[in-house]
Amino acid sequence: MLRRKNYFKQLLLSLGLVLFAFIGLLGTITPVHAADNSLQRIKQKGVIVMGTSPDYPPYEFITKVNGKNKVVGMDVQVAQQIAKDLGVKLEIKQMDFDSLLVALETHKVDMVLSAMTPTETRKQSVDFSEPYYHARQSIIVRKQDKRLYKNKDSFKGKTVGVQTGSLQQNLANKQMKGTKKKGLTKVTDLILSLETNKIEGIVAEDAVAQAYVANDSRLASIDAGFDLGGDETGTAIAFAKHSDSLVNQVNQSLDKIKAKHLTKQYLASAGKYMATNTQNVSMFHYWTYFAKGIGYTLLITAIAVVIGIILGTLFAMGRLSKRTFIHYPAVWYIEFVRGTPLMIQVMFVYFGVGMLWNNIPAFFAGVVAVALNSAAYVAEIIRGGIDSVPTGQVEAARSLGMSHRDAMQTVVLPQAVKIIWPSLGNEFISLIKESSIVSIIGVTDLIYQLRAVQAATYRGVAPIAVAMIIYFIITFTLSRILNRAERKMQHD
Amino acid sequence: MLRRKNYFKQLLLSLGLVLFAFIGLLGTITPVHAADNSLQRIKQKGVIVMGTSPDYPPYEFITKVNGKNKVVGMDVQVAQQIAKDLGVKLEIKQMDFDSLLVALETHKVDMVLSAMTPTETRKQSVDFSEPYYHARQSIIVRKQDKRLYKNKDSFKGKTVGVQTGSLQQNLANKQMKGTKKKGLTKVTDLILSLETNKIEGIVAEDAVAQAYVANDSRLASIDAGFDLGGDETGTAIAFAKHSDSLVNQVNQSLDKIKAKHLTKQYLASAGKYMATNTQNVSMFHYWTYFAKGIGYTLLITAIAVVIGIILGTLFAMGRLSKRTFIHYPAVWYIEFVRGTPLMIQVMFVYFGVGMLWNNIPAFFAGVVAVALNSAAYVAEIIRGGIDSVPTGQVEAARSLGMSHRDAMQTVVLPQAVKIIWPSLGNEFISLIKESSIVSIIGVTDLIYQLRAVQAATYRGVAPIAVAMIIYFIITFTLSRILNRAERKMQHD
Amino acid sequence: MTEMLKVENLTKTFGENKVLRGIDGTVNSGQVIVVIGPSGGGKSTFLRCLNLLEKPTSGKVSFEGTDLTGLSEKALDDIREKMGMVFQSFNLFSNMNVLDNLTLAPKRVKNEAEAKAQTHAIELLEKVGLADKKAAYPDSLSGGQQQRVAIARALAMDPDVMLFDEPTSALDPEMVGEVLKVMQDLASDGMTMVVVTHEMGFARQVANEVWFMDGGNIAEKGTPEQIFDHPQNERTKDFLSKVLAQ
Amino acid sequence: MTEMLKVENLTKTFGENKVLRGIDGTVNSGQVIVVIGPSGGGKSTFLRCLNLLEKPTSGKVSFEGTDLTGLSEKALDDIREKMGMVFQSFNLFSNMNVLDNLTLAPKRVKNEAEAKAQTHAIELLEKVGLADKKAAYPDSLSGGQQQRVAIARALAMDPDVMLFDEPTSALDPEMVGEVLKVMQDLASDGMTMVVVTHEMGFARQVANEVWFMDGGNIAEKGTPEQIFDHPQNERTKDFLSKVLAQ
Ligand SMILES: Nc1ncnc2c1ncn2[C@@H]1O[C@H](COP(=O)(O)OP(=O)(O)OP(=O)(O)O)[C@@H](O)[C@H]1O
Ligand SMILES: Nc1ncnc2c1ncn2[C@@H]1O[C@H](COP(=O)(O)OP(=O)(O)OP(=O)(O)O)[C@@H](O)[C@H]1O
Ligand SMILES: [Mg+2]
Ligand SMILES: [Mg+2]
Repeated sequence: MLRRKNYFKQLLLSLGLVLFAFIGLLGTITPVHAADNSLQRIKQKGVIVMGTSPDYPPYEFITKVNGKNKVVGMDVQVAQQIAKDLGVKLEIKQMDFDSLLVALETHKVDMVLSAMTPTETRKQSVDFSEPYYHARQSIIVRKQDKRLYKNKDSFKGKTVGVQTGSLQQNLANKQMKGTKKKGLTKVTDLILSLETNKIEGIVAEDAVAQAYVANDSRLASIDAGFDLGGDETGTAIAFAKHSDSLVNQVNQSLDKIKAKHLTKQYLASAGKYMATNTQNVSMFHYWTYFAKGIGYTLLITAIAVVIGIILGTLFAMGRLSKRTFIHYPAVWYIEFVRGTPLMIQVMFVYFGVGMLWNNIPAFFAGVVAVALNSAAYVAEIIRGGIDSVPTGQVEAARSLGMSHRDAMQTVVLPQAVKIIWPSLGNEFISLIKESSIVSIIGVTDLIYQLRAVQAATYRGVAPIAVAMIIYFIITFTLSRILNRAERKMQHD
Repeated sequence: MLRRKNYFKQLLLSLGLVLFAFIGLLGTITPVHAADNSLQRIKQKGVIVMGTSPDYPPYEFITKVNGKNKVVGMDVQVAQQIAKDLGVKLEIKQMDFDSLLVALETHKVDMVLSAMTPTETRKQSVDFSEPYYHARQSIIVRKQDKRLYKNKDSFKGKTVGVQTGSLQQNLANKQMKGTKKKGLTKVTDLILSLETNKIEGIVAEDAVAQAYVANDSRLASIDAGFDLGGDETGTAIAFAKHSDSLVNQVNQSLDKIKAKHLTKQYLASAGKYMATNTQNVSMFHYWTYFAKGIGYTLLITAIAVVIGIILGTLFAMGRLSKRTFIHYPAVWYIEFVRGTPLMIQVMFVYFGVGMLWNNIPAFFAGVVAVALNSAAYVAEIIRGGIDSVPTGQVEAARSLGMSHRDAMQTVVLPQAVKIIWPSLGNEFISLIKESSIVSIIGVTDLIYQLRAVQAATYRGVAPIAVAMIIYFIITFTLSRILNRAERKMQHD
Repeated sequence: MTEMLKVENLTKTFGENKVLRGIDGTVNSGQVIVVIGPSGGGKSTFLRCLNLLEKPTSGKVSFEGTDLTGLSEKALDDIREKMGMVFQSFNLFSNMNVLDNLTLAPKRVKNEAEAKAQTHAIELLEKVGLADKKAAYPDSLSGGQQQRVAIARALAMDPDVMLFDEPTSALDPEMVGEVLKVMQDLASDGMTMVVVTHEMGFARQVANEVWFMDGGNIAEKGTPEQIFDHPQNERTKDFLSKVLAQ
Repeated sequence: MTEMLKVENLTKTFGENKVLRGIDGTVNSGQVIVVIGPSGGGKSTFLRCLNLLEKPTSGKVSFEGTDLTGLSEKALDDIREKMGMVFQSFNLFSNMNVLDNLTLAPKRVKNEAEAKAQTHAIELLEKVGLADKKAAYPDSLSGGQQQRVAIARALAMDPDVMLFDEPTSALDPEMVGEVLKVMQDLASDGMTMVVVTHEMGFARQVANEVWFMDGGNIAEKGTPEQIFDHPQNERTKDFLSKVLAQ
């Protein structure tokens, strides 16, 4: 949480007076650089330009509204209130966080709201309003349990969830000693765990907690009450230097916002945007996610099957060969691959082969692993197909004077192909399912996308169910098509 | 990183003078509470007691040395240096972080080294030495690439790795705009990605970076050079109030440590402990990990197979039943389960069923999911076995006046069992492989343990290879045993 | 000469395929009926309709005066007890030895005591010349031996009628004789029998009546002499010319 | 009467199992040899040793003066061209229609032109009475038709000798005649033939010599009259009594 710097509350409080006296002293020495016409300029323009880097929900972020990208978030609502109070229109300029202060100094923007902490360094180049929001740590709980818990100390003997590697994990480890912690990577998984009673609470930054609570009527949040060592985080609005009149005016708006506790509302509505109205829209809303996942899943499977058939044919030939230096490697390969889980093969290819070969992309590694796996199974299917052609067929061919090779090519293989193709179809169908494992190395297949939908909707089970049904529809449809094709072939 | 609080460097620098003047002023008013005999007391005792909460590597943590638990880490080495300089012995007391300061005030311990940040709140109740370590952010790179990079800005257009949800991710997102970030959950995976050239650097806290670098000769680290907004983190030693003489003496030791850059050495040796000498020991060292994983894998599989056979028999009977209200549900269940990936079934049971039933443990959920999955396949095996008993057998029985039920029990089922048991054996073997998927919900199976070994050894591929071979040995051995048993049965 | 089996206008259809197109016939007690005819003519289906292993599409099948077509499965089980059946593919229970094959149904269906069932079984095995094989499993027997056990197994239920569906056509030629011998003995003992077979010699010697089936109909019926020496129907003539040519 | 095939002290062992124990015999050009004997006696194995589909364990097999046992696979391919073989289970190439079954080997082995191969094939199909089935696939033919196609297929290579392994024992009785008829015609045309069969009528009518095989030996050889009417060997007598009894 870098933007909103911690500072020593105690220090500031105790030194507040001295500081102001000191600054006042400096102030008498410092020359007044320019006349302060900042407020006047804005009113003349009739518009106030806000600079922001919209990649920090719930403060500011981009969402699709009626198909168009729009910057939303708490900061935007604060700015809207300010513009309203000033009687001007609000214009939003997006830029990199790094460029925001430069844009202020060069008057490209009039103010910056971007979850920015008023650090001393920054204060040297820009003016700040009063902080309008202080991030706190909260604990998300189930609504019906809210009255059971007061603060972090109410969770003794229970389990709380924390995001692995987060500030909150650290806090909980240190200050919730009698409480078991369950670390998961994704906040959505934590929410899910909470709703399924696996944990009793989730330690999260207040803004995040607010967003989730606003979005899910089964949740509530309480103040964690951590001892933050006297530190606090605050967010303020930055203005160009010497904008006292504007700053003063804005501070009045901020006072109003604080008095009315509007930030809470703002966070709630930002949370709603974050969730893109998941409460009421169905999973259909996310069909692009699922469609993309299906696409990748089918693509991976199709490529893997094609490679698998080519390699599998080679391995089958190898295994059927009488030359030991071809036969045994083929046997070993087939047996080893069939004797180990695909999951570990995917890991091995991604990390192991990636060691020899720079920059192996996850998609490529996933396809290769699935294809290499499939090759072993296809090899056995092909061998089985060849074996299942009655030996009488070869003998008849040999008795006519045809060579072994000729008999294989003209009589055995064409029949074997007809025998094995339903099995190859089944292999394709089972690869559709098996390929789900590549999601562990980050390939954006259907499973990966379902997790993305979980993250976007704050709902755990619905996306799982949808993906499950999609898988079923795909495999079921394909196997029906296969069966029909097979029956048709038999009738021909 | 809560313990080491951020504070405003700039603020402190600019206000330093004023602050000291102010404190000096207060000092003249404040009465001197007690005589300072702190240094003298230590020297008389001949021992200095250090309090610490050893759960924060590389600062302090517990490791096994010659089979005994021992507190090690940078802080311990700092304390040893101090004890040596004082000419006394060092005694270490472990306690909760929360109890440390109370222990100081009640003189249970003489000093506290526990990666503690000297916050103002704490300063009200204890004295602090000068900070002896300042955490910085570093970037871990491959040793041979070290000269290519100066700081964070050298990575423009490249990819760096960050731990998902970490402070470092936030930093990199904000201040390394032209650089692609790859987020992974585990530092070990990041290290692996780095060594396999998937990423060019890893942003990590300096202490962590040092530990890894010390442990792996292929790595080096450079200062990230992040703009920390004028903040810094520092770690200092806490003493009981009014221990000026002791503090002064200790500060001298700290000056020496700083002058000689000893913390760097300390971190390196802490890193070695963290890695438990992985550089030279083989994977055999971790056989307990693998053994535990094998145990869980076999246990999950065995339980799942037993449940699978019981349920599978029921489903097979259901599918063979002529009553539609039994037949169709069985068909639907079997087809649906066989049409969806086990991975998604595991997720569904863990989260979905967990929703209805409080506190479903991961192991239980994993076993249930695998068993429910297996049941569908076993049902088809059983049905296949029954189907493959020649219809003539039933007809012969019926023609003798036996009922359908009687014919099934005395003639068909005994023959079916003989036919299916090799298939059930194969199902067991393939479940050993498939059960690897339960690792995604945190069941400590072989795959999970291999990741634990990766984490402990900082080696990526070796544990994968070892686990792969273990899987192969298990499945290969079992299938040989099965084949032999099958052949023996056929001869009987 | 009481009526044992009576079939009236029996038809059987598999999907679109009319396999039996209205069969009429009577089997009197003590009679041996031999059914001959080309492959696919419906002989097996007809035989299987007699003990309702196959459910007739229409028509009546009466056994000892009872119409079987309306009976429940349970009632049918009681009827089937009295109608032994021998299959082309033997169908011995492969999970049991010879003795158990013979005693299973008497014990389970007639609730016979183990000892009684065994004594009876051994008597029957002696009759078919296989008393020494009582502990053998079906797999270890020759085809001829298996078929003789199958006959003994059917006899163990003391049936009133025996149905044979090509009992020798899966056998090596030198084993055909031993099976036909057993059947001949059975006929001499007065057993009522319906036999589907291609063994014309057997038919000539043993049959009281020969039915020629073709295309789902009984095309011709008569004594062996009538059928073999003076066939009236064209198809009968054609069939016999082919089969007897060799 | 030149020597076409000559077998000297032929033995064949499968693992521990001595299947052929030293066979001697000569087949002269134009002769029809019928091999009879009980199941498992080694008849099929003997036949398969003649064209080296089965590699003899010891002994000599000479075809038109050449000893085959020492030849390479390639040389054997050229020899097998001249020895047609007909199997119990027909073994028509099920992925090809009748015409392709007949033309495949002439085209690929003898490099005959498509047109020539087809003309020859159709001639042969007419000979076996199946010219109208040239476009049919094996699956759609009756057993008798399949076996006649198989004979035509072997003839398409213009073999010097034809080997038959129980060509009629997988057939329904009424189809046996049509196949035996084709074989009889072939014999009348002067084809050298070695026929394993249980059709004693055929043996009597067509064979120049009957060999009785049992337990891996040729127990008795002679004209059909000698073997069928005056068998000398005890096992021959026993076998014939069983087979001819019916
Ligand atoms: N269960 C069945 N389902 C569908 N068709 C059947 C079934 N059983 C027999 N048929 C058909 O009924 C017809 C007569 O069959 P059936 O077995 O009664 O003839 P068959 O006279 O016994 O012949 P064969 O001498 O070959 O045993 C055949 O066309 C066969 O395909
Ligand atoms: N490929 C083989 N491997 C092992 N044993 C074999 C093989 N082929 C045949 N045999 C054995 O050789 C013996 C003779 O078999 P063969 O098929 O030659 O007898 P047959 O006289 O043709 O009998 P049938 O009349 O049943 O066809 C049998 O015991 C058989 O089990
Ligand atoms: Mg039949
Ligand atoms: Mg044979």
